[in-house]
Amino acid sequence: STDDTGGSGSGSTSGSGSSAAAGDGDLSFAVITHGSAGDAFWDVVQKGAEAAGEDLGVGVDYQSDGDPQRQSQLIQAAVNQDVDGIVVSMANPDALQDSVEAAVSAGIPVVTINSGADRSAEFGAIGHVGQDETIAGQGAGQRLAQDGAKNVLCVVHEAGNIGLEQRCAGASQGLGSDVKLLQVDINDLQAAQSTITSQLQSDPSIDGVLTLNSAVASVAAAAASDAGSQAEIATFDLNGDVIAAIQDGSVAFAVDQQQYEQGYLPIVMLKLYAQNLNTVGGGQPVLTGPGIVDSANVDAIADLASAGTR
Amino acid sequence: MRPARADERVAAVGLWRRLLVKPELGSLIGAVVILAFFSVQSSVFRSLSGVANWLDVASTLGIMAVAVALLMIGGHFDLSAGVMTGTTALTVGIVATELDQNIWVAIAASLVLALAIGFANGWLVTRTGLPSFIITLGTFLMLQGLNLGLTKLFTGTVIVRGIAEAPGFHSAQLVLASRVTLFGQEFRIAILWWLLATAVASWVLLRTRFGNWVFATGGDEVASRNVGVPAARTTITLFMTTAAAAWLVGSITAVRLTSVQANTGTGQELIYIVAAVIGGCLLTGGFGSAIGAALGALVFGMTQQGIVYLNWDADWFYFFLGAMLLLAVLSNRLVRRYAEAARR
Amino acid sequence: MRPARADERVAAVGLWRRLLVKPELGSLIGAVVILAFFSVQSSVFRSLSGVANWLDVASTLGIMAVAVALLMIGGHFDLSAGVMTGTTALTVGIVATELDQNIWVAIAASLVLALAIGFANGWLVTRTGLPSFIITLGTFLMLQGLNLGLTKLFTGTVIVRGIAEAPGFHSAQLVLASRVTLFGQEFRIAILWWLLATAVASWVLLRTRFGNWVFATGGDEVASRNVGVPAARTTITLFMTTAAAAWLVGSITAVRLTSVQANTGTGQELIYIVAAVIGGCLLTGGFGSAIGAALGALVFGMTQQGIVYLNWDADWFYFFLGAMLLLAVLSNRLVRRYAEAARR
Amino acid sequence: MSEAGAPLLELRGIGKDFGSVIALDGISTTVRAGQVTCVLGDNGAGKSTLIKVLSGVHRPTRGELLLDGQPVAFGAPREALDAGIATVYQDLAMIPLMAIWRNFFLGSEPTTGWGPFRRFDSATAKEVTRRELAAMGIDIRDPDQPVGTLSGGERQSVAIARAVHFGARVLILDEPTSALGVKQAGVVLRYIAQARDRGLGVVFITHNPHHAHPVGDRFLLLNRGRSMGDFAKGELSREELTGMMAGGDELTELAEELERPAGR
Amino acid sequence: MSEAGAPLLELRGIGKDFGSVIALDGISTTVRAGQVTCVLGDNGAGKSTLIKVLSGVHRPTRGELLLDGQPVAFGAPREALDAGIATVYQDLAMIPLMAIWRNFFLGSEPTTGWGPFRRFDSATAKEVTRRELAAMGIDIRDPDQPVGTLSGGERQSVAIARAVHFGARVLILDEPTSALGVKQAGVVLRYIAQARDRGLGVVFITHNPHHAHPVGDRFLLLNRGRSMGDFAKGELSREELTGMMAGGDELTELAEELERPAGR
Ligand SMILES: Nc1ncnc2c1ncn2[C@@H]1O[C@H](COP(=O)(O)OP(=O)(O)OP(=O)(O)O)[C@@H](O)[C@H]1O
Ligand SMILES: Nc1ncnc2c1ncn2[C@@H]1O[C@H](COP(=O)(O)OP(=O)(O)OP(=O)(O)O)[C@@H](O)[C@H]1O
Ligand SMILES: [Mg+2]
Ligand SMILES: [Mg+2]
Repeated sequence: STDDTGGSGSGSTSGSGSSAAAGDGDLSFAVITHGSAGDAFWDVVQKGAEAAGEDLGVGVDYQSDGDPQRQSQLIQAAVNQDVDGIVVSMANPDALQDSVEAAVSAGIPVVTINSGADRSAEFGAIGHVGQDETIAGQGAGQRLAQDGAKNVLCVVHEAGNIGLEQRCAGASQGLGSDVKLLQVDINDLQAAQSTITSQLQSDPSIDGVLTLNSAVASVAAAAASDAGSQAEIATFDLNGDVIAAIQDGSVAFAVDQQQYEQGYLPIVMLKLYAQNLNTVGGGQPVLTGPGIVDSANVDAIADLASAGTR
Repeated sequence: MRPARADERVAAVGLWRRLLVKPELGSLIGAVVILAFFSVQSSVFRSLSGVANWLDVASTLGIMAVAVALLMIGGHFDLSAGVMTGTTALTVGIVATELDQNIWVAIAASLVLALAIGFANGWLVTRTGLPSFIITLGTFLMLQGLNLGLTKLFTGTVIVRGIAEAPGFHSAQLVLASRVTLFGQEFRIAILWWLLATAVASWVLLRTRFGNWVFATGGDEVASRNVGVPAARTTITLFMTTAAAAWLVGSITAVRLTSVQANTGTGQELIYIVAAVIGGCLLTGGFGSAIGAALGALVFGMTQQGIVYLNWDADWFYFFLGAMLLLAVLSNRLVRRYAEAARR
Repeated sequence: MRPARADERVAAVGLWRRLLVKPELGSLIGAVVILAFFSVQSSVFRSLSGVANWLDVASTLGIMAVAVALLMIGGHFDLSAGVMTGTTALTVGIVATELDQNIWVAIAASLVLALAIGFANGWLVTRTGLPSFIITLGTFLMLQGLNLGLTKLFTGTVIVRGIAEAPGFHSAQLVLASRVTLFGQEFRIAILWWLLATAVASWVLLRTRFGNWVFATGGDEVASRNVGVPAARTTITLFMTTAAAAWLVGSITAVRLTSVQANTGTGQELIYIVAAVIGGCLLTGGFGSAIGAALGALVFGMTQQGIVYLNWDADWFYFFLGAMLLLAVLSNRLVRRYAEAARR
Repeated sequence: MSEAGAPLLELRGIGKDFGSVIALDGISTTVRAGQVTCVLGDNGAGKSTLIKVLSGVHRPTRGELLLDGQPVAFGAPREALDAGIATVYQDLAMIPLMAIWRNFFLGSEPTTGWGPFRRFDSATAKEVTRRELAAMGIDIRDPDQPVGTLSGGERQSVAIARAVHFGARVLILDEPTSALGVKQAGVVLRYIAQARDRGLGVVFITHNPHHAHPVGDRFLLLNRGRSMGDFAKGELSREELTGMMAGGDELTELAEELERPAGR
Repeated sequence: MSEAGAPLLELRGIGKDFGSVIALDGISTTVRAGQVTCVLGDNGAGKSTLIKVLSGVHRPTRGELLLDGQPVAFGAPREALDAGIATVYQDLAMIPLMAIWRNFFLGSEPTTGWGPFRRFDSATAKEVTRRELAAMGIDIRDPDQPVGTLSGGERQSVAIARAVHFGARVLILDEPTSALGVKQAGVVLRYIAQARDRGLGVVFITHNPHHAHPVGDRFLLLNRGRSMGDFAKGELSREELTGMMAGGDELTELAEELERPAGR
């Protein structure tokens, strides 16, 4: 994979001349992710990218769509606009291969984020920032196992979403036994609460609940108390409610991928590449997590999470 | 030989059969089939705590379904109904937390906004003559954008939090999100609101002039205008009613969860329509019942929770959900066919 | 004084106005307004590469919109149309990779499956007399569950990969996912399929007996049955046509992306209906056009990409999308009003 | 009641276009209290279009409509109804899925109770519906039956009974007797005479010269959307009227012709 | 053509219920080639229901239907059509949003071209439509006009022209002349006579004794869903027929009564 990186690096050098000539002060980058609109996780990524744009004085345009075909069309649109760099999350690398390679061959440097680390260099990206969802899931599973959970419920809030599936699959690996899946609808949290309650009522042996979204975590905690269950609640991602819940003990811990960095760092990398042809780590993935937030370290980041940057 | 009767052109038909043909009792059959199906297999489902649980799911869905049913009987759709529950909940949250108002002020502001949106929907539909499907799709998309854009503008995140700290919260909680103990089991107060909404809607539909106009406007708008029904006013009122229901559900959501996500309610509009259709509403308008819609919501709620109670594989959740819905409507259909086949 | 004419009861009306009143030309106005709006503001949007990009977005959407328009003219909905594109794409993927078949075998298997589902939808609708909305909602949910459940069963994940390695892939790619160079710009071949689908659908609708039956069944099913139209057969054929369109789109997706996610297509059904309605189809059936639906898809595709080209804030994406759609249908409406107001 | 009385309704040069279709052009006539104005004409002559202009369904494209001598422009049928003009439309304006009694009182529902508990007085409505229909010789099984399942004549009877019940100053009837049996048609003619005698202005459209002649006071003749004249009864002999109706007594000749050739 | 010929259609004890509504009970009659069977009766007597049984719209609840002496059960109107039975329904069975020519040929579209390019021959269809309507005295503006915008009589004419064009063995007409002008009604009566003379069996429903008497060969009298008798023309004097139609010449008396009291 090292030669691949070298190859793509030299391949895009010729193209970068033109984008550098387009004007140093006026760089503009496109960030195209597979998050759905209003998703709490991707909102932090967006915030990171936009903050970097502001800090570095470059333009950042954030777009997202969960459908890989739409995502590839958005990449194509960015290529047509002749941006100076593209940041892409690759939940489904095969589906994006075509359009990412087209961007690279048009001389536009690409940084991949979040998932797809193993294919990034192959497609000609200059770097990857992220944390594979599977590995994050493993972290959560291991921690749950440590806390003594055996029968864990993994609450999927968007059916068939690849990132969420990977988190649950990772959790199974980390836990050492299969987690039990439950489908809820993120857009109807009251029903989600009732559904989790139902599950806990009907299977009292559940001793751990892993939610994949911070908003679901709050209703899961409420559901556990409704059902009179002693299950430990853990979640991915943070928000003010989750911080408060960790502080009062109703949520045990949260897996923090520090996805703010997945937005911020690629912009830095693209700017450095555009102005200086720098790459980071020789194209090796830059890992952003997972970090675990629990009662031990929650107070330190409480304000940051409420502001939406953690 | 039939016995001599007042009118020899009418045959005697048992009460039972006559009841079965009524639309709302038709959907009752669906509900009973689903209830029996899950009750037999899961003791938790039929326990009081289980009942409270699935009634809760049906309640907020049911409030919306009843309003949407009225609108559908009046011949229109409201695709913005789902996202409007989010808009109203977010308004309650933002006014109460970011603008530091008393929660009741926030709830009132939310009502005004909802009625304004409902009015705009109805006015556009009646003025342009365009299908309500496309107009409310426009408002649906716009509200979805507004919900996200404004929430981020006000809070910097995709969630409005801290509603519990607003002044007046406890009284609001009492009215909108408390629990009532019955037979030793706590039930959510939203269930009461649901029953109330169903009763009022049924009364309006069957017993008032306005109800007559709703049926007429949905049945044949031109004909009803020709005999003097104020069709435009009726339509606008119906859209405002749906908006008001969305406001009630949104307020319940905001007060109950104390924090509101920007994408709350998106996609629910279809489920409301489904509940109304299970309850016997025609998509072409002019026919249906409020009680039917409430029962449709019950079918949906029971199915959604029942599948969880049976511990069926979550990957197949939607498969079972679809199969159960078909079971409910087909069994309803079969029984009514039998009832209509009558005395042969 | 009007000039003497063959029939004194008909007034002369300009060609221009006569054209404007046609439904498909009505939606052309919406498309032109949207095209002008974005072209003026974005040079990339109006560049050849930009055109190729938004035509691509419109193409797969358009294939489905045209089929859905036929179904809607015939008086029915198919809520399972969106998820069926996923079902067919997954079938292509699973048969080609997990069952190690030639890709053409996989595509053929997928077609058979699609037609079977379409037949089942149509058969249930005609046999039970239940609204197609509720029947296809059932199949929608069931297919959604099947897509997820079977994909996980076969692959262990929610994604089917490696379609590019299947034998015959290159010929399939040529037919379904290649690019055609025109004026020095590469265009996706799906655009061709879209044009073809529109042409065939238009021809069938306006020039064949079957087309006549479609209008009649949707316009008044009872009346058309009374004069001898095989309404049930027409309905079933329409559902199978929609399924076949979903198969085409699904195959294109599978071959183009070489991997398929289990949630592909979910939620798209509404967009198809929207495109058809923008194109002038009545939700109550009996009226509409295939070209209109294709133009409706174009409006939707242009709007979706245009907002991206203008670099508007993504948080407000849906707001702009909604506003643009309303702009398109309202301008269409205004122009037609003007055309109909005629010679006063 | 005399010709000299001020007209209730007056039409001056009324015309109506539908897009390129000129359905009516330059129609003038008057409707007086206590008189029956018959509108005669071939199929497609524009009779229904004319009465839809009178009842506020269509706005005229040209010309003026005067009510009690004042120019009016009915924006909606409601406004015409409020001015006391009740209409039986040719397509009857019924909601097929709704019960008979609901259709009967549609738009003019009687209410009972106070304030928020004011409700549609369904007992009265059903009672009145049954009574009015019985008076026309229609014995309905059940006022709750949906109008869509009534026979053609039963449905027409409901529409007529409704208009007669609510007509206050002007009663407009567009081919009211077309689907009626001989007995019921007779009742309708009697209704028309009664309304006339009560001082209502009646506009009556029919293709049946046997129906038009006895009750008509004025005859407005339409042909292909234009007026062929507007005659008072005195100006017109019975023979002329029958002639105007495109050979009313041709029918007798026709009868001879239709009998099968002798011997067969 | 004589009474002795085998009947085309025979009804034996036909009955039809809608839920608890008994619309028809115990109806027997025959339809013979070259004869016109008139069905008479009050509004709501069950005439339309009866012809819907004949044309395959309703399956009878009781009784037997024989075609050429063989028991048949039409599952759909298509089957009746294929047996050569064409019907004008009282509600006309038209699709309002569709063009006149499309409605005319609906269900029996003429085609041209081969294989996959076989298409609806619209030129022929428009031509035939215009010709057939002109023959009835209806001058349509444009065969492309939607049926929904036609006048009541124009629409009825389209339905009649269609049935006459496609009727091969039996022609069923449910109040075909109700919305027609005198001239057009005369044409329809002539059509009926022509069809009869060509050897078709005709079933004709009307409320107008002046229409029924000249063409009818048999008279089936219905009352409240029951048969009051089935008479051949010979068994029935003209007076009896008029009496059966609930006082056909009461109308003359009525006319006297309706004239305004002398002196007013
Ligand atoms: N909405 C419309 N659009 C186009 N043409 C119309 C419309 N309404 C009526 N017409 C045409 O106007 C003419 C007059 O129609 P109208 O219904 O007034 O006739 P009529 O005199 O009532 O005939 P009939 O005796 O058959 O009822 C007809 O030729 C009809 O086709
Ligand atoms: N689908 C139905 N459901 C219930 N009752 C019905 C239905 N169809 C018809 N009827 C009733 O059956 C009776 C006979 O109706 P039908 O239409 O046959 O009468 P008709 O003799 O044609 O009358 P008309 O001369 O008024 O057309 C009517 O009283 C009608 O209300
Ligand atoms: Mg008319
Ligand atoms: Mg009848």
